[in-house]
Amino acid sequence: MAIASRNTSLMDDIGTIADILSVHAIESDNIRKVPDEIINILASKGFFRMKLPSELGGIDSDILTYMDVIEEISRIDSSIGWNTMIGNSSIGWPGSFLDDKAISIIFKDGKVPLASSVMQPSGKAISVEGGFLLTGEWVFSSGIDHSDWVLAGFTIPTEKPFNHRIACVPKNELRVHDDWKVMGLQGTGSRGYSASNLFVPAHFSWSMTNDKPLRGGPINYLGRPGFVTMDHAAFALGVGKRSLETIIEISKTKVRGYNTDRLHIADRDSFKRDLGLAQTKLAAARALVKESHLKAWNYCEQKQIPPPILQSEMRNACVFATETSEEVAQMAFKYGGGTALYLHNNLQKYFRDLAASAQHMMVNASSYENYANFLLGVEGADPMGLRST
Amino acid sequence: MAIASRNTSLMDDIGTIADILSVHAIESDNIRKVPDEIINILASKGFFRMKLPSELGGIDSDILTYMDVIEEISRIDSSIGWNTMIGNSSIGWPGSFLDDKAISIIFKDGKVPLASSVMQPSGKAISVEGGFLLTGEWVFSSGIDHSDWVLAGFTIPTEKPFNHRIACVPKNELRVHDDWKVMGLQGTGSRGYSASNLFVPAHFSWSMTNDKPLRGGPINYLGRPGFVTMDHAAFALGVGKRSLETIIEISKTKVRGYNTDRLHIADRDSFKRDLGLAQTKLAAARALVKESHLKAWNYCEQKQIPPPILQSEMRNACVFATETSEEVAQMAFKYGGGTALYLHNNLQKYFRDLAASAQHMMVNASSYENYANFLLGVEGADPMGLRST
Amino acid sequence: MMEEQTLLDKVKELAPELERKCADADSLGKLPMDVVQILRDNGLFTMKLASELGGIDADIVTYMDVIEELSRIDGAIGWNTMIGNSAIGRPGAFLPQVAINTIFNNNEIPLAASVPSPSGKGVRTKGGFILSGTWYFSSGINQSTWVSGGFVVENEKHSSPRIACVPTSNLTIHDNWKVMGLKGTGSCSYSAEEVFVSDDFTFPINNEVPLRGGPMNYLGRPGFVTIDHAAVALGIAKRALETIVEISKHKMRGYNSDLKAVSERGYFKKDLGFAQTKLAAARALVKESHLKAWEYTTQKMVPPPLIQSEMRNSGVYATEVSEEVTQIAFKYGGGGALYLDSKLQKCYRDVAATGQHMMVNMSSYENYANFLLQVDGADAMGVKK
Amino acid sequence: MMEEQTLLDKVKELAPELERKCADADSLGKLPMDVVQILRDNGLFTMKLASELGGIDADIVTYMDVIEELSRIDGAIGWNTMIGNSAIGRPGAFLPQVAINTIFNNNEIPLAASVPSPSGKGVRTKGGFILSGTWYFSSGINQSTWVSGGFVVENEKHSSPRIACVPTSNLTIHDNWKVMGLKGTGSCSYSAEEVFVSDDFTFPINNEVPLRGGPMNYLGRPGFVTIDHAAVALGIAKRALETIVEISKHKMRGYNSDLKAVSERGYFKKDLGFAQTKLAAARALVKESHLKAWEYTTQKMVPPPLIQSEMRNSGVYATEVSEEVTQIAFKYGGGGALYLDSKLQKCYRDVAATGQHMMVNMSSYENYANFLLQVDGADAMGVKK
Repeated sequence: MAIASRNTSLMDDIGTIADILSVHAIESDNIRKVPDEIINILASKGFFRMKLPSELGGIDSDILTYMDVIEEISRIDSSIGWNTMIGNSSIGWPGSFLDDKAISIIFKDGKVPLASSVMQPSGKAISVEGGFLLTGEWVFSSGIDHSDWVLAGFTIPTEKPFNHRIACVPKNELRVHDDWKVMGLQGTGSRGYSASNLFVPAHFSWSMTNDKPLRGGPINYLGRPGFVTMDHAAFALGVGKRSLETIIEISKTKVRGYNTDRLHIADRDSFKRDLGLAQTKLAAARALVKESHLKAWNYCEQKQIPPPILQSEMRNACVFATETSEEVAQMAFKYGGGTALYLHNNLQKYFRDLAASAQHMMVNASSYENYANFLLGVEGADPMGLRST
Repeated sequence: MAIASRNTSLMDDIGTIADILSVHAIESDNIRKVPDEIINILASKGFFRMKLPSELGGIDSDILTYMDVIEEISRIDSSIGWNTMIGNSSIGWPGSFLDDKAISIIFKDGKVPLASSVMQPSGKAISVEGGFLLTGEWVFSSGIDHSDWVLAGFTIPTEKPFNHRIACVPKNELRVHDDWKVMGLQGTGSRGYSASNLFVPAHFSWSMTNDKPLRGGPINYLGRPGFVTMDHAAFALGVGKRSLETIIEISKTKVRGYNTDRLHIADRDSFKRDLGLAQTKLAAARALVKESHLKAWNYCEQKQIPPPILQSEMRNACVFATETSEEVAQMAFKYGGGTALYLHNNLQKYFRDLAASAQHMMVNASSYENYANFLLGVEGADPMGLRST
Repeated sequence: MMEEQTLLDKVKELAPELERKCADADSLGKLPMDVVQILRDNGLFTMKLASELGGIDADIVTYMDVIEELSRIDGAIGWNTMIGNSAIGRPGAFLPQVAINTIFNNNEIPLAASVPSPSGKGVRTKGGFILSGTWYFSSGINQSTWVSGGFVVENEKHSSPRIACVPTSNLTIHDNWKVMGLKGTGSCSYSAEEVFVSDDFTFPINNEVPLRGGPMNYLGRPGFVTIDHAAVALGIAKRALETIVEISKHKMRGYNSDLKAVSERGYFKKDLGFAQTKLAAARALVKESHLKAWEYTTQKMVPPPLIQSEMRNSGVYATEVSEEVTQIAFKYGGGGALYLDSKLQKCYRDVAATGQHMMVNMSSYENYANFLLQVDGADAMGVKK
Repeated sequence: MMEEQTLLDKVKELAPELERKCADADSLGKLPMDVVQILRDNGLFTMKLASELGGIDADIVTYMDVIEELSRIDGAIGWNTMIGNSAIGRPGAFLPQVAINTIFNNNEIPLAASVPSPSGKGVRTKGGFILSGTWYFSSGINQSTWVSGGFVVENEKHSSPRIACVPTSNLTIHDNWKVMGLKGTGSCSYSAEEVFVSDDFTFPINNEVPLRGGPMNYLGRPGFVTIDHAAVALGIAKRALETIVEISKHKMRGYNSDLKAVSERGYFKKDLGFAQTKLAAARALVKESHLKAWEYTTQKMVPPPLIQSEMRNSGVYATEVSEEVTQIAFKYGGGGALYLDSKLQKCYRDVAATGQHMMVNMSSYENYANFLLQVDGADAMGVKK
């Protein structure tokens, strides 16, 4: 279980910037993205380089530290936590999968750019000499405003079997849409973008289906969906944790309704039962995320990609963590009563942000169905429900 | 909404025999059927003739009275309630669907026999001159020991489209199995039976798929599954109600665990919340059963069989009532603590009997899926998931 | 019943227009004036108002159906209509005639708002009270001309709190309705600073016997408003289900290769059928318990405490179930349901907001259990006698 | 860890034999003697016993795995094994040497039963106590030679309740284990009527520092037994899932024309995948919280109150989740799951019975919340200091 070297200094670093991170929650929602100032601080402290190979100036973080960091930043501010996790994968992936020719351009002069991504293969391409012509529309690209490069999932319709390809494209070659008008995760700047017959050189793309990482530490061997499952889990767990912390504080002074005993919420044993159960549920969900991802880490440390059933378990743990966090945040929101409706009350923000995060395809409940295919010994079982043909 | 004439005297009659009905709960479980004495009392008071056409000496009960009676008897004793509801349908059906020739034999000398039934088409038959040769094995035939006649569902494999037929057979022509060794509904004597190439005259059978009632009041027009949905619902609601009554009494004197305040369960507000919610849930489930079945009754009073979507709503209401009663009984059982484990404690009996009743095909959760087909406008939607082809 | 049936039909007819005109309510932070005007022109704020004052004195089923349908169109419309009805219906039933003459000047029915919980204080003075305080969540106050607010009488511990009916112009409205759900209801706070209110414009909050009006005004407390909360939540949830039924037919979920529409998936069907059933059960209970109460009110009797508790409980349960059902629908909407132009997210936020109202707080179950356990002094609101 | 891993492997090897021989336990009302013998021969009652006394002094993960596996085979086997372990392990760790010499005569390890809750009374007399009382739920007492029972000291309000270790032959066993679940555990009541117990055969119930034994004996209260309850429930639920996975492959549900096996239905799959995940999460929490405690015990420290509460809570949650999961499996078993030869109904009844134990009562959440809310005197069992 022990992980050789943990980069615990990252957690210490969060402590030093926690105050700055925590003041922008409402502003992020208002401007519909995380303020530049915050992104710059995170970037300068290395918080976008945790999944990046050390060969390229990355941290090559161990998995527990990574999870702890994302959870803690999300606990401090949900918008920032979300953008941090997306930012890490978005640069970690090309850093690990693209060849040196592309790397020398993207990481020009050894600088680490910021990136965003939509991995779902919403685009279609045709092969041309030296690359592809890419067309499509992608939605939900968190942090794209701050990014220099953007990853876009695509397929070549004529290609069989199914091959999930990713293109790495300079942001300024894309049309970014002003469409991020949403009910939750408002502060994450997750705008959509589109391209029409955009030329992508072949070496600026790779295949999620077939390729293996060319560089990087164990974290780059997590595979798909394992490379991002702990991200979603850690985000949800951090926000869920914060919801409970918040209602614990509020409950000590808040009286609800006409109850003539005028008890504080904290003194009511029905609240206590809900609170104790919520904290326990959240802890169980977290324990499973940790357990399944540590199991995967054993493979990664030997440069092996964890097998499909373990991928499915990682994804499931992450779905369950998301659902549980939502439930917990909802419980906290309920006890917040009417005052929790106001936009300056964070309970409603956690509630909305978690509800929004749970709409992400990665944490869809169909994951359970896919997992059951493994349990039932169905041939071609796949964590994402992909068909092998 | 008003029902012209309600046979309220039936409810009064229960009052006069409630004491006798309520003493046999454990004995029924031990002998694995309701004692003869009880069956005789019920029969003599007309409690098996509520669905029987008045032409044959039946009561032709209105639907609300019927539901109230089954609920109340089930509240008094779950085994008796279950057998009463099965007994009513089992004689009501042939009384309404068979032709006069068969009727004159079954209701010989104007006497009303007792019957049991397994409607599921577990049997197969071949046509021969004047009738069928019936072979098969049927399970879960509640009250068969007390019965003179038994209904058995069957199909003729060569017949297309699907035709759900029922045979009415003298019990002594069947082999009754000693297989009722179960975890719940133990006291209902629901033994299985079998037949091998048993000749059934054609006029001792009818088709559930195609035939219409030949006699009887509105209750015989409820159709399939409407003819039995309120039975299952009323049973579950009665037992659920009794669970709550029981825990209410127990809670007033019982102290659980090490709680140093030594509060009675009844004084704990977490119990109160569970109790208030449980009673409300149960009332909601009941209100829906009533509402949907009264809607159906409007059709029946005009000798029309309620349309498929309404059949689906009736069944759904009954599934929901069953699930809700189970949930409520489980809540009550939980608060009963360790002492609720003993066989002389009724909380465990309600818990087991409801769990067992919920395994009946009629109240399977797939009902929701079938209902959704109506909501989605899927062609060929059917309350039981039958395919039209 | 004939006439009121017409009312529901009328609302159904108005539905497309109302929905279209209400599109900006969320960003406005209140109902657009032309929506209010349509509601008013059709008498939809007068369903609880005594017929003596030109009101409809609606029966309770019609009232429930209409509020539910308005909420199905838009949560904010339903919410503001139900608040508007109580806000004018209650003073219309309980205020002395002299106040009525002023408020219903020239037989016109004004728009009203109200916050019954006694958040203010009144100091007794000659002929009335000097009223001060701040009241929260006063839906529709911006369009109102009269506001009813609860207050306690200073230094009179044992006298009942009262309701004061005050011209909106005498009050300060706070522009603080910046919220996550029911944004379009304009439920701003307001305050009064030593405003004189004549005795005639007040009545004890616990008054039970109305001076005018039909059965509706005998519903008592909390029965007078429990149907309101239930109907709004049920209407929103109904809309959420309608919406996901439509969406599910062409939405493909899952990753790439599973080509089924959501509507074809077995577990979606089970969830959908279950949700519709659970919602129907909650609705049936609301109707049943309020019809039970109605039998009293039609005989000019206020329903007893246990029935009050059952009415409130049915409202709480209906609200919780509506939230659950809406959440199921929302889930199946996927990423597309996040965008502000999606009806699903609006239903999701709105129904969550309805659930935060004190009237539908789950402590209601505890209060109800006190009846079941025969605890002395059981009360629907948990108020000690 | 090597040696203990062998223990789990051994149990897995014994599984078919144990299950076969245990088939009649429900009708017997207790474990068949040959089942007990196999468990004993393989040292499975000595996992918590000090190695000084010939015990295994197992590590906590091995212990959990073994109890879980035994419960997977049969709920009653798992239950009796865990009770048997505590029943001999605790006196082995806490009793003075003179009692040990008697109980472990010729270095043999006797079978024991125990009911720690202080249901009896002891009157102080010269050199010991006169013990009387009735104790409930004494699993496996029929096969035991020693029984530990809790008692309060008469007229000594402020002294700690104690545990008395008494030969079974001095007690009256009541044949009252007629129950709906865990039938095969023989958890009869017993009583004592003025039985003399020497001081040396008693110890204060709150003793924390053991006289012998490994880290297990430092787990404290309730930590010493929380893993037990969790492991039994988890094992039963695991079996329920295994069973429904098999059944689902050939069971056709629904009426007549839908020819899909249960295993092919989307909503079954979702329920199954969800159930397995939820169960795994509960298990992961049990392991995590008990490993946290283990770090203290390996340094001969008793885990502090908050961790005690977390251990208990993990057990409560694991039990509730196991019940839920078992119920899901049972549901999909349909009518066939009703018959007494169906493993599903046995799992269903057994896991429901485990949930009734006071140790896993949901009031644990309330007690835990007291820690979260920093209430003075928070305690894992709700005991006031």
